[in-house]
Amino acid sequence: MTNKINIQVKIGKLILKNPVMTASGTFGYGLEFEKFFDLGKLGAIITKGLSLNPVKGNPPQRIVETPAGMLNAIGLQNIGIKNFISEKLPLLKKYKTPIIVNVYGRKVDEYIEVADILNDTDVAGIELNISCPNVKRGGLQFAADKKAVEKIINRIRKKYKKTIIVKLSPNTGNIEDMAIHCERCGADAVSLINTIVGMAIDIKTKKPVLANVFGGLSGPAIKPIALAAVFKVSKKVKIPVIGVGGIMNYKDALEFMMAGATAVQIGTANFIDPLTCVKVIKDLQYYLKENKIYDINKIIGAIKLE
Amino acid sequence: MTNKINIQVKIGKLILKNPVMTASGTFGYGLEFEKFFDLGKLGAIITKGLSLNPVKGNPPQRIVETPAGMLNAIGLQNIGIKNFISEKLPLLKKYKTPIIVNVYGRKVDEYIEVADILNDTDVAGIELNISCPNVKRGGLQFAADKKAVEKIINRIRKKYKKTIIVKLSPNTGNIEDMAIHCERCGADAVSLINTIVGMAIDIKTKKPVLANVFGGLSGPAIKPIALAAVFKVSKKVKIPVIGVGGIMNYKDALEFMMAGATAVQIGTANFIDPLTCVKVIKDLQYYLKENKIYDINKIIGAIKLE
Amino acid sequence: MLNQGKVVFNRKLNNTIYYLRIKVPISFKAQPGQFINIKVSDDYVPLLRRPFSIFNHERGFIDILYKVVGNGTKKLSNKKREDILDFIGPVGNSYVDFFYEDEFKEKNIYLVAGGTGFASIHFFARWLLRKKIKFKLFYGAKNKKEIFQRFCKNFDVLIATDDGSCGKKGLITSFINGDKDTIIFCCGPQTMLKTIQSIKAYKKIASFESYMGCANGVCLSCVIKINKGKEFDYARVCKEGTVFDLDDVIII
Amino acid sequence: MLNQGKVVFNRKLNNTIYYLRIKVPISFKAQPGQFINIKVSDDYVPLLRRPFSIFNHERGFIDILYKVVGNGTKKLSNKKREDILDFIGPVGNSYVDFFYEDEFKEKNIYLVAGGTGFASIHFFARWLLRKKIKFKLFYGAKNKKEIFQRFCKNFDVLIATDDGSCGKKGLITSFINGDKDTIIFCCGPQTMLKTIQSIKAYKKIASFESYMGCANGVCLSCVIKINKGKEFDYARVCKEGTVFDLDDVIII
Ligand SMILES: Cc1cc2nc3c(=O)[nH]c(=O)nc-3n(C[C@H](O)[C@H](O)[C@H](O)COP(=O)(O)OP(=O)(O)OC[C@H]3O[C@@H](n4cnc5c(N)ncnc54)[C@H](O)[C@@H]3O)c2cc1C
Ligand SMILES: Cc1cc2nc3c(=O)[nH]c(=O)nc-3n(C[C@H](O)[C@H](O)[C@H](O)COP(=O)(O)OP(=O)(O)OC[C@H]3O[C@@H](n4cnc5c(N)ncnc54)[C@H](O)[C@@H]3O)c2cc1C
Ligand SMILES: Cc1cc2nc3c(=O)[nH]c(=O)nc-3n(C[C@H](O)[C@H](O)[C@H](O)COP(=O)(O)O)c2cc1C
Ligand SMILES: Cc1cc2nc3c(=O)[nH]c(=O)nc-3n(C[C@H](O)[C@H](O)[C@H](O)COP(=O)(O)O)c2cc1C
Ligand code: FES
Ligand code: FES
Repeated sequence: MTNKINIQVKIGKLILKNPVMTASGTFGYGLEFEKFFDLGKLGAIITKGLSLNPVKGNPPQRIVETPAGMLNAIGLQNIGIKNFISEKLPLLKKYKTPIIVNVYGRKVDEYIEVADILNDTDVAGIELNISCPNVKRGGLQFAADKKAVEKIINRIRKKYKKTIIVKLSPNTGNIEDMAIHCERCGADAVSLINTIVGMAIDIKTKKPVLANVFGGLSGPAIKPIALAAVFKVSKKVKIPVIGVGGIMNYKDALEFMMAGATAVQIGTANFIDPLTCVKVIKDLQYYLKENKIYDINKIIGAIKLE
Repeated sequence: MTNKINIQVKIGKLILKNPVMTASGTFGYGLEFEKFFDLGKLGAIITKGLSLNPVKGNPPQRIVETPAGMLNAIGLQNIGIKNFISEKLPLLKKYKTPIIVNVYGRKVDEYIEVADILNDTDVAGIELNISCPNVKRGGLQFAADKKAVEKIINRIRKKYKKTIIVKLSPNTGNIEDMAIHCERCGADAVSLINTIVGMAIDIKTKKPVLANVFGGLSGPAIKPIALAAVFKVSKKVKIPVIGVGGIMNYKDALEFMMAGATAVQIGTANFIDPLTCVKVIKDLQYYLKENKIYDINKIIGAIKLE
Repeated sequence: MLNQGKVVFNRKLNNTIYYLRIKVPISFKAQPGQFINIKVSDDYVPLLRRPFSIFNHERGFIDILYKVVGNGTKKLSNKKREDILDFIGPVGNSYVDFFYEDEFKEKNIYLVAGGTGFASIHFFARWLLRKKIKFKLFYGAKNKKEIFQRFCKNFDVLIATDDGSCGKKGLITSFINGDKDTIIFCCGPQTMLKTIQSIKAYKKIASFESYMGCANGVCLSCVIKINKGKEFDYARVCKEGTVFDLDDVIII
Repeated sequence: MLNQGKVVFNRKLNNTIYYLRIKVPISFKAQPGQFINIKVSDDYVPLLRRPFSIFNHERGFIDILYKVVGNGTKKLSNKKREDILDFIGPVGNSYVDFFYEDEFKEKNIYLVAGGTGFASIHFFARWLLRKKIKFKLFYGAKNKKEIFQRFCKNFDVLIATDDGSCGKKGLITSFINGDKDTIIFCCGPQTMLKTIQSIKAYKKIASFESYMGCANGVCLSCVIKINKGKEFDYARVCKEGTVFDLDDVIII
């Protein structure tokens, strides 16, 4: 019975065996989850944001819990793209799960250099993080800068043959406009939303709780905002939209798919229950079966208006 | 002892006996709370958004709870400014609390007409709601339209002698830019944030939970976002900033004041505990006493960086 | 209005339905049709209070009868004897506001309860009983488990269940024959109320439920549509209601 | 790694400190210095798990000793016998990884515990005891109430409290005289660890706490600074730690 149910979805040229991906920064480089489940079950693994060279990140305190959410200001600590390729990628190859590298650059050129390096590997795609709210120095808010985004996508598109996803944020500018812009520039898909700029103050010390002052809000608290963004953007672009923000279970995932998302990413939930992704995949299958829906693609954008 | 502690703050020409206001739309026209406490204790009462003529509002379902928050799409149902003045205002006069009328217009002219009408009353000020995410028809997102905002403030400023507050949202455009813009145009203060656009889908019916599809997110979930907005805007403008978003107790209020808010508004919390405002006022006094801070103005912007 | 009371008991009656008694001051007074708005959690999840009809009220206590449908009611079901419950109420108007003893003297009074709508109807039935006013109770639910006969001992009651496991089989509304001398008081799912709209009667009075933010008349979330000639008005279930003249209401 | 266990008891030891025992499968193995990351709520508030050192572990159970400081620990304190606790662990490295029996033979082994830092030190003390390795325990806290002498019966222990209500009066660190033959294992507030950095010793090994998101090495939230010549590196307390060579750590 389950065999007859199709849960494959397509993101650009990339076929995913199911629509569940891990959200960047919440799944490390994947390997830490080997002890919890078979990584081969995932639709895709999106790595922690990688830059050309290793980045130390922000000083601690780097996170703080907020009502039904959390703020993080990791500051994109990462081992650098080359170390990733030499140390992590070989260990990930054995899983039949596409690896998508989340890329962060301080300058336009850095994105392009990283993409160039990835061209020679067998990662399945790149996700361009142009919307991280947590980098102070050089932390260009590309998310509001259409020209920079155009440059990045155009130049990568020229050489890079595989899937390009652009990750958007609701922090600056109009997310629908930016999504349309990314589509025009040649992106294969957009993923949204990245975390939302937030802050917390310790009233005892009068200091910001996070050393970086600002952090990005994630978790269930932001789900309604993410869902509205996905719904709006899905109506405006033809390329697939990947929904992310506060997904904790298959019901949340369904909301995003009904709103128009072709796939979903699960972030903060991985911290709370490391099995969230596999549970969502299983539960989605069960839901489809129960409701006699034999193709998950029928759920995408299935929202009924009026 | 308590007598020696000053908790007065100033918003433009307006002196508030304490910095705690009710947020528009969560306190009706004030009178419904008479049974819970003496309205004379409040720093200010901000009314439900009023327009020139009565407005029916959106069809139900109008609200839905979300993790640590709620979405509302009331659609600005209100009795119209004239009914407010004839029916409600006389009953509010006996309290020594400034009444601030939250004004909503479908067009630029409507704001001005309502302000003109208020000029002849003894309301203490107006709060221009240019950022409501819940009005479909004619629901101009003034929050992103600098020219319209300029027109509204300029023309009201010319005639209107009392305090003008402009309520901003993080939904569109850059909230700091807009705050600076409002200051230049002659606003006495800005209040932020209004609710954030969000959405929920009922996966059983596949329909949006709210008849209006979108709603505004409020409550503790948005506190970190509101706090970051208040902190950023406070650094950019000289006029007072009024902090609103997810304040549930005096600790939250302190965070906003430390971030730079001169006063705070309490919204969703009124639904959960109708005594929230008076509790916050009392607890703030207690906090000041305990910490030997004899003037609440010393808390404003008291955040320590580095 | 803002009240606190100790839980006397919180009994599980079947898989999902609980019977909760709260000790209240002797000065506490409530009328049938009114409800209370309970703080079910000290946390921000669930955030809002939850409204429940008063199922029974006598000097010094109130009872509610509730079904666990989501997180809020689940939280409520975890309350234990001696726990303190914070609630607002009584809220809303009452069936009694629509009850004119003289006018109704020669009429047949029907009470119709569907599902947990039984709660407020039960309180009203006890009120009528105490006043020695005759009535007939129509009581419908999904199945036997959701029918609480123990609370109907002193009533003239007709029961119907969807599956016939208790009383008649079918919708309770299909067993009501109204006429110009019938007065109906009802509470239950909107579909039931809609059906009752088409039953002939002298008067039909219904208590409504809706999604509530404040239960204090200020958030304007709980509105239903009220006929006003060609137009309509929104009325707040928590303030103008919960009890309305059923013919005035536009049920969608 | 993902585990579930039943609460055996959850005793209140004083105003704020609790002693919790969880039944675990006999196959469960943990080392002193390791911790578990407990899901304290089924709701989204608190959202994240909460980390606690293993205070004691024998075949079939683990104990933790925790202080109620906020909402998460309050939730934990409400758990009752037979409740099922969902936890991840054991997580992190161990004091044992830094214990070289031969090398340490002729040295004085000092264990230093401050406040709830006593939890992991206690587990390590029991480990040493079982191995018949001699050590001296320095145990400091605010006052008598926060000192748990009942768990120190078999140890050679020196106690100090801020107010002198139990043992010596003053900071526990002021009673430690180190020398080149002293080996210190410690756990407690950062200020205590910082003071210990300036005590002379052959080796100083410390277990650290920090604000954790995942306790699984992926979120990079729990980092502390590690000396690396002129540079520094961030190390994850949940992965490279919690136990570090104290001299390597830059405490701010
Ligand atoms: C005036 C009034 C009186 C009521 N009296 C009773 C009663 O006596 N006994 C009883 O069992 N229930 C009663 N209800 C319904 C009860 O309030 C809801 O079932 C409860 O609030 C659901 O909370 P939850 O957190 O468990 O569910 P949620 O997780 O919030 O929601 C679960 C489901 O319940 C629905 N729901 C949520 N709120 C309401 C609501 N206010 N009305 C109807 N459906 C809702 C949601 O749409 C959803 O489908 C009454 C409601 C009102 C407005
Ligand atoms: C590896 C490790 C082992 C620990 N072992 C123990 C133990 O054996 N016994 C014990 O009582 N406590 C221990 N803690 C601390 C314990 O995890 C925190 O006290 C707890 O998470 C606070 O949760 P809360 O929701 O009650 O407080 P919150 O409301 O989250 O916070 C209240 C206060 O506690 C602080 N806090 C929050 N999280 C931590 C944290 N991870 N570390 C230190 N302070 C924190 C906050 O900054 C705040 O000031 C340990 C922490 C770590 C990282
Ligand atoms: C600790 C943490 C680190 C993150 N790091 C990255 C990152 O490196 N690159 C990126 O594009 N997004 C990053 N994100 C954002 C997530 O991928 C995701 O967009 C966001 O958390 C919302 O989803 P969630 O609510 O499911 O967590 C990070 C999020 C968290 C919580
Ligand atoms: C039910 C509801 C109705 C509201 N109506 C208005 C309104 O009429 N005008 C306005 O400017 N803001 C309105 N708001 C926004 C609030 O004033 C406030 O900005 C927002 O709710 C955030 O604060 P909170 O988290 O404390 O609720 C409304 C909010 C709610 C929840
Ligand atoms: S529930 Fe708020 S007005 Fe009725
Ligand atoms: S807590 Fe996430 S890396 Fe240590």
